Amino acid sequence: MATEVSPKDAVELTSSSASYSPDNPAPLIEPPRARTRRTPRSTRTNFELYGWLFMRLSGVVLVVLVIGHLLIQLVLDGGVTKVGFAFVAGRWASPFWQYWDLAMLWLAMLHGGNGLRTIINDYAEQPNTRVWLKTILFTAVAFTIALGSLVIFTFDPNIR
Amino acid sequence: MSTPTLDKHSSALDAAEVTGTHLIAITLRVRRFNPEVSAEAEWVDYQIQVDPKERVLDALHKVKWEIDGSLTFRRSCAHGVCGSDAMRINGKNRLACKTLIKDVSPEKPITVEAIKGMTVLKDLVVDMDPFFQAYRDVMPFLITTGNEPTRERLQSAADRERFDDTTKCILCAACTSSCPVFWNDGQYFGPAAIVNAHRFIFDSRDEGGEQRLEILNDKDGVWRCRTTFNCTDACPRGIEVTKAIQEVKRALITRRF
Amino acid sequence: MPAGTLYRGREGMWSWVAHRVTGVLIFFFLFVHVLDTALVRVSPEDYDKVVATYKTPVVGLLEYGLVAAILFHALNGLRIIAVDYWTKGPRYQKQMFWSVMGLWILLMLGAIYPVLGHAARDLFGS
Amino acid sequence: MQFHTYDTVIVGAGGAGMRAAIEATKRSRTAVLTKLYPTRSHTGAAQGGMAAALANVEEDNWEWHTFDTIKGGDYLVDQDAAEILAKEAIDAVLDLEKMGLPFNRTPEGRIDQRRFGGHTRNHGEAAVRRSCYAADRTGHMILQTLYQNCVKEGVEFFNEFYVLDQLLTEVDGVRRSAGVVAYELATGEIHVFQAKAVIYASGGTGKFFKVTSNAHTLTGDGQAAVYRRGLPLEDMEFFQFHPTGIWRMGILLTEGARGEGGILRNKDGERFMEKYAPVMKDLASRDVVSRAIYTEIREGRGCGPEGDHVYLDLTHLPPEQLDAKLPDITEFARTYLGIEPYTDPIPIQPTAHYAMGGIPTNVQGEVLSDNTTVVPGLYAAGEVACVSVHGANRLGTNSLLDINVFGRRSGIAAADYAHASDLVPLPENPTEKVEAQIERLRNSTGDERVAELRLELQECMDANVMVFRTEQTIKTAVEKIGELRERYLNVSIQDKGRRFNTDLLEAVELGNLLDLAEVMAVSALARKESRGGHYREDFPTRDDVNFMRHTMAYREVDANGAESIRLDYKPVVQTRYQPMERKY
Ligand SMILES: Cc1cc2nc3c(=O)[nH]c(=O)nc-3n(C[C@H](O)[C@H](O)[C@H](O)COP(=O)(O)OP(=O)(O)OC[C@H]3O[C@@H](n4cnc5c(N)ncnc54)[C@H](O)[C@@H]3O)c2cc1C
Ligand code: HEM
Ligand code: SF4
Ligand code: F3S
Ligand code: FES
Repeated sequence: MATEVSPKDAVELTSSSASYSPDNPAPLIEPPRARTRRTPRSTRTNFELYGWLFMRLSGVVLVVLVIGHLLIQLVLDGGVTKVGFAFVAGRWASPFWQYWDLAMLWLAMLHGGNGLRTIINDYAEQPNTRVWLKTILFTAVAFTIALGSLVIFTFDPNIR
Repeated sequence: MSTPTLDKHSSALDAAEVTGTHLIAITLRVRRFNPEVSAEAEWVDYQIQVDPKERVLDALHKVKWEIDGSLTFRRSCAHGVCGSDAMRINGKNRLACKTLIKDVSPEKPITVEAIKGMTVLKDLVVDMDPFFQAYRDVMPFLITTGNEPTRERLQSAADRERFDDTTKCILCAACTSSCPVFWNDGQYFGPAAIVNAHRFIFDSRDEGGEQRLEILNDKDGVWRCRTTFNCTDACPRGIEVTKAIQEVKRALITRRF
Repeated sequence: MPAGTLYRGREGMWSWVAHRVTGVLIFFFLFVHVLDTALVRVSPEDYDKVVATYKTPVVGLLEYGLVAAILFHALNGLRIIAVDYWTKGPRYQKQMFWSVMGLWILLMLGAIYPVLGHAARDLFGS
Repeated sequence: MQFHTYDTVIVGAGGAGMRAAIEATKRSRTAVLTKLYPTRSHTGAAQGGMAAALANVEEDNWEWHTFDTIKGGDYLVDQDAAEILAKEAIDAVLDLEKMGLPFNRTPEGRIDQRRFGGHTRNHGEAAVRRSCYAADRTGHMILQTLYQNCVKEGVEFFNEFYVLDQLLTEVDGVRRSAGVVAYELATGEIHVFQAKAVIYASGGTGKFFKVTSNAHTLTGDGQAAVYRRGLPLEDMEFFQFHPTGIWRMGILLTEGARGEGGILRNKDGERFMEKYAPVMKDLASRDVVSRAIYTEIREGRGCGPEGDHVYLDLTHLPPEQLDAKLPDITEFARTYLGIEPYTDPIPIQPTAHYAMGGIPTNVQGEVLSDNTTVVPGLYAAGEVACVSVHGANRLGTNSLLDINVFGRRSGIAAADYAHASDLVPLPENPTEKVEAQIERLRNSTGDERVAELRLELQECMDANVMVFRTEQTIKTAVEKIGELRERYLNVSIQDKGRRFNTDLLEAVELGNLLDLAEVMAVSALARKESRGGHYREDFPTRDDVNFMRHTMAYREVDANGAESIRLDYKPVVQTRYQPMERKY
């Protein structure tokens, strides 16, 4: 029977790693951040619960809003070619479309923002990095929502 | 239905059948790590002859017993009931004793490595303590109040059926270590802990459901599950793990509203 | 992360990966999109200029990609919601995933003409 | 080396160990040492059920249960112990239910019960439904439930600690238990646990057979540790061969499969058990069925090209019943044989299953150093022990019962003893023996390999001391084991490290298996009769005149250091039931 052993991709034993022995074992292969006896600390809020619910509720509403938006912008009536200042002005003349776009803006930003928050929680390793990334995210979301809302409500078709 | 989906039927197996031999030659590619030798893990190939109807565990034993005694892995029952030998075989979590060689494309090297997201102690052996810690954190025992009945507590067959699926768990960690969210930071309770909480939350005799739900409402509790279904695919006991998680989520929502 | 082979997940895992990637893409697009739309408040000329670039073939292709991302994210989002709220959802998640893919391909085929049509006309003239 | 001091130390975290731990932890400072994570223990593999005369589905009482146990054990059962077993069975089941065990339920919501081999109504009239079960995972549920309750009680576990030696110290002319020596797998460190009371619950020893339902880790470590310290082992020749193991693999298919209506058939499709046990048929006791299967095979009615197995036929049972009552075993057939049990019969053969013998104890779980003397502070329960409630052949479902009843009893007794007594001083240099053993194996440069010797041992045992035995075969086995023991002195291991050195521990375990196999064969050679699990073709009948007695095997070392086995005998306790011919 074949009993060949062929170490594949074997690591070069450097002088330091060659000195490992039963008395001087190498560090173990740790996962990135291990659960410890002290984690998790109970948070005692329903924040994650509400966040989770919000993702789903906003998702359902967004389907209507976003798909509708896409249809109008890209498909109906000549597709993207029609889009221009005049087109926008025409649409925002009606409060219905104003509120449509407003809802879309808020929901999408909050939905996407919360989604990104989850992603940051998942991948950012250092607590510091987490805080920074979330601060940036929060600022960006708040800024975008504020700017967008401002534009929709203070839009002036006669600016030209 | 409960064994993880199998790879395609093997041509090597057909060849073995035609020529009438029982044994086929396979390459077992094992990811080895021994901190007493080197800080790096490395892939090592072993060429062995096995019966395709044997288990991957048998192949590992063959290597350990005939080629290299230092190959280290856990095992006990050898038929999928003790949960010792969850490992990543051809990139998927399985029990080595429940995976037959013929079902893992033996014509190519079969890769075997430790489960992901846990500290590797040696070869295929990982540190299970954090896993059991998460299990203990959900209070996995019957909680009752009031006087004990003189005889058994009554429970209808339907109430018993309600949590049947999650009583099958053997704590093998195949699910938790297949979960992408768990790999990220290891803080997530993980599907196995939720499965064992589910087993009690939906037991009509238990009165500690509220407390368990509160524990799983944690920021590292059920809400971190992104329904990736790796756990359900990996569970050697065929437990519908994601469904159990979903039922816990819904219990939390209906409890709130 | 300890190196090793890639985890060989199935429909559930890869759909989640795609959901995440598309979600992030859409978020960043939306961010930019709000900024450019804000131009209508400042300078309609600049707005029209920006929108004009949207009508070039290259950006048209990107737009098609965006539609692909949004449609996938939306359809798969609905699948996730079904998994969460429909008792039989977890059992049929794979079937639902393939339905999502089927629907997505259909919609993307349907979107070729409306979205890419004008780009094609620009390119090949009509 | 590390020292620990506890009131009670429990060796093993299977059903017996954890049942004891739940009681002992409430009463004393307790540590549980286990070589596996508790939930990996082999109790989890038990399928069929746990017997108790609850009478939830039909008339039953504990006296009938006692009788069945005694008759099943071919009258070698100590009847006082059997009475306790049957009587306390009812509370043992109810306790488990209250701890949360999810038993299957009757339509009224009570614990459901089913038929099992050898359990009868009114002293053998017909099969009775006595086995309480949770599908075909009763052992799994028991193990999980007990572990859950250990978590609840805060039991202190030392996981992956191998107990390798028992410490005894002579105080005032009496040998007392002083503690144990354990090897920590993760670090290779040796630990001394000094304790007032020690309970062995380290399970069976089936791994000296090749075709066995036992786990790789069932290597009789507890029996060996005690035996090497000069304490006796009782009735080691009695080993149970379960009729329905998966052909060639030995994986168990529960007797519950026949309890649900499964039928054994030979190659002609004949229901051959009708010939051997007209009343109980396929549900006769295990030794009877195993012999019947081998008789069929020997007489050329075996199935398959080599005629070396028979079929377990479930095809006439409705698929819903199989799914509800036997989900795991049908899955085993699919996974390991690629067979669909709805439509195809399953090839089976008898598989080495359960050690009736073990460390002799009284009904409090106290270990005996001869026929009557108790070793103060030393206890044993579960498969490692021999109370003896199983006599020459254990009835199905009586072992899960045994581990609960006597696990509980020994837990209470040990903790109470620990309360009332002081620590016994450790012998000088307590780790000497274990250290020498480990160093010898680690430094050996011999050319024998553990796996090879183990395989030779297993093949020899399968061929010579299985279901049918004769003077000739047993002698062959004794010789072979002697030879293997010689060669064992020359084994070497490849892994010289300290961390997770399973190579080393497999060598240690092989040493235990060799010792116990020898005791088994020597005990079997001396028992010139057939009784229960021990069947001698050269002495095919039971001989109550000469052999109605328990075998007690002692290890003797002479002045030159040569080892030998001394056999002695112990009377059987008979209370109510006189030996009768055993018919099913
Ligand atoms: C496949 C199968 C099916 C069965 N079905 C049934 C059934 O239906 N009904 C029934 O009544 N009986 C059944 N039995 C028998 C019954 O399950 C066992 O006899 C019983 O579970 C033994 O329990 P235990 O606690 O004594 O040992 P185990 O559960 O085997 O536990 C042994 C423990 O000891 C520990 N240990 C061992 N050696 C050491 C050491 N050196 N140091 C430290 N710790 C050690 C192990 O880690 C383990 O925790 C079955 C047995 C098998 C194999
Ligand atoms: C069109 C309709 C949409 C639906 C139905 C939808 C649905 C969902 C759902 C259900 C989730 C939760 C996934 C989970 O918890 O595992 C989610 C996550 C997410 N969504 Fe949407 N969404 C939509 C639109 C959007 C838009 C417009 C954006 C961008 C602004 C977006 C960005 C994200 C992000 C970043 C995540 C997080 C992904 C993750 O955590 O893996 N989604 N979406
Ligand atoms: S749920 Fe399944 S995969 Fe997870 S630990 Fe339990 S048995 Fe293993
Ligand atoms: S793999 Fe993980 S993300 Fe959820 S569905 Fe399973 S726990
Ligand atoms: S060895 Fe027990 S589950 Fe594989």
